[in-house]
Amino acid sequence: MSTEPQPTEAASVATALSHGVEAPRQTEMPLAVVHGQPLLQIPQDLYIPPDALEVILEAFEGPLDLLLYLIRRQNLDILDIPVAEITRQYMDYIEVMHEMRLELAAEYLVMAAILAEIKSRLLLPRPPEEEGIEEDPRAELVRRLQEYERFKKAAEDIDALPRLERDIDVTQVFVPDRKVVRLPPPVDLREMLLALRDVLRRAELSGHHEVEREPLSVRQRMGEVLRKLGDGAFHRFEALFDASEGKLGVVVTFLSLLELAKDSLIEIMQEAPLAAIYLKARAIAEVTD
Amino acid sequence: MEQQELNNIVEAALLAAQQPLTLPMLAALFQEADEVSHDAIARAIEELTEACEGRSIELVEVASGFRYQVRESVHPWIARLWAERQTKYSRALLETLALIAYRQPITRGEIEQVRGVTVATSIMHTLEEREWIRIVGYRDVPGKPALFGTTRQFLDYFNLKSLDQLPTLAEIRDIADPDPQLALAPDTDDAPALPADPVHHNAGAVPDASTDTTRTPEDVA
Amino acid sequence: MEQQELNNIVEAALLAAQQPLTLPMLAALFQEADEVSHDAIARAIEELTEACEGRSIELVEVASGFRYQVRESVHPWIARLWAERQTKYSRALLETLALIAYRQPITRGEIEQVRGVTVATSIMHTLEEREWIRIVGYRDVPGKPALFGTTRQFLDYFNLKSLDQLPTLAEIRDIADPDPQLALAPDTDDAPALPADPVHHNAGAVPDASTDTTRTPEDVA
Repeated sequence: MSTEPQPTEAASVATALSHGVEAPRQTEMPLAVVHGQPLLQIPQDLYIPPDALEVILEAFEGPLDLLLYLIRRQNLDILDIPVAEITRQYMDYIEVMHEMRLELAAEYLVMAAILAEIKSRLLLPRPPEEEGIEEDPRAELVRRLQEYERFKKAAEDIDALPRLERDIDVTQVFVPDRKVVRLPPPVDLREMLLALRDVLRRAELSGHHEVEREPLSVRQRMGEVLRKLGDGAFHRFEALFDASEGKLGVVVTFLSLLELAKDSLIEIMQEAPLAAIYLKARAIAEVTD
Repeated sequence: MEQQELNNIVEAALLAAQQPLTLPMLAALFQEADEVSHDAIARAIEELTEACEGRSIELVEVASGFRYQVRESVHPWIARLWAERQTKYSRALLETLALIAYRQPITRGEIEQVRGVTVATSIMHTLEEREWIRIVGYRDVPGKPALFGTTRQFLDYFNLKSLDQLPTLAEIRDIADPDPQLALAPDTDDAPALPADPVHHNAGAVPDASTDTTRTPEDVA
Repeated sequence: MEQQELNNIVEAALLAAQQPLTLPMLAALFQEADEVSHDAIARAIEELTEACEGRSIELVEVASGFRYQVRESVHPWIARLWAERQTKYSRALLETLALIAYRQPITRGEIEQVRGVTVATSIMHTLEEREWIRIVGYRDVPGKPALFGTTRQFLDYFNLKSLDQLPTLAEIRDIADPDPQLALAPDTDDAPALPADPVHHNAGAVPDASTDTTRTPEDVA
């Protein structure tokens, strides 16, 4: 890109400059503005030692940056740039860069052309009726300069932020024996249902075992009752009901008892009519482990 | 330099260093103007070690110097930082789970009868380990086979208040395939927003956080 | 779990993790049996933050979560742990980064337009390698140029929680124009300069943003 220096060459040229050795005239430069002026003079308002020039030029991030530098250095108002003067200074720099054979990015020459055009437009007399209507020829350039300047500033602001490595260090304590925990996979309920659907289809195909619809809360309650009876002892019928569940809960429990009895999972006993009813699981774990 | 300030800097250095630091290495952090003696650094180490009492990190000396490390006792939690998600469950497991949910209390033999194939012991183990199923009783037939039912954890995981909230079998038969060719597509993304967790198979607990904005605690549930 | 024990584990986790941790990530370290609420974790963060007072480390929140870090004030000492570190970036790189940060999503061509010079490919490479920027979409114009945005790592690196925390962008003043009707830029920015500057000045050159195939703002946040 633009101002990448070729160190040795540039340095030697810079030295040559500082020794006042005359450099060859530039004739291929197509910009008349500069032609006709003694070329080798380092611009008079460059208050920089010649050997530092190379460094300075290298430091410009492009033509906008260079222009901004020229404007800011002289405390000029960016909204009211003396175009002729700035153009002259800009061209001086371009000349020097050329002299030093710094690889000159095309953007610098484009900007030179833009400046020249603005200058000529400002010099041309405008027809009176257009006065005040035509846009200031500098407007577009000013807009670009301002736009560039705000991001140049933003870059400086970002650079000033405290940042890792330069200003901040993160902590990292040692973890001995870092073994990997394996977590169980997530399950999507829908996947489970689809799996069930497929089983049901297969079951229907093979004919036996019809799975019919029933309230699942009864199925759930069946398990709960069985667990209560898991000690193998007799439990009073009433003790299996929880009044706080309301009528529906009582019905669910009752249905589950009937289901369990039908399924031969529990025994229901009553010694005599109207005596207490007792229930007991028909089977319990053989050995407690 | 005050001992307290010195302690602070030594603590920060040990926490920031990626490796153990020796006393000379710690001493090298300071300049003459800091007026820090080797004794003062040794004392800092001592005081910082004490300050770890009752905390989950400790300051220990190993062969190459001093380092902070996480105490063994909290490893179970810390290790989850590097947890790995297992791959998905098999279809056999899901079928088994579904049958237990819908037909509980049910024996393994009965599950096999419906599925038409044996149920691997490992499947029952996995489901029990995850605490989604449990033995609720035994059937009074030869061998006294265990009866399985689902648990509260099962309901919680799928965000159900009770089993009644599961679709009926009739409704299940009507579940449309996303693609009839792939009855159980690996990812049924267009599923209705069912409770299950949105996400990341195979993901570590703390994978590339930059691209992952959806991580929720449920992921690891 | 007691708040103190929870604080200890959270502290250890934050110190051990290689990256910032979010509240959900911290919550994922615990199991149901631990009985740890999100509030309790938030409180742990609060208490641990306070516990850093007067120490050389601090607990801060950045874009991708909470992390312990060494305070800027003691960095001079800590920095001696690392003999050499590349911490300087060229102006060209910083300007490019600034344009992407404030103007995202933005194409390389648009960056060049503002800067007035070409952007070296190496700069884009460096920014991408550091994971400070990434392609967030493509502009629907010939050539389909990539649109760049910043990442969470960018915010983390610069100690920021969100783009809002970037320094305010300077305002643009209007050139004095004899005819206010034809003011220089109709879209001049007298709005408060927000970080993600929504106004495109060279509207002619920048195609309608609505045609962008960009990601959602959360992605960029």
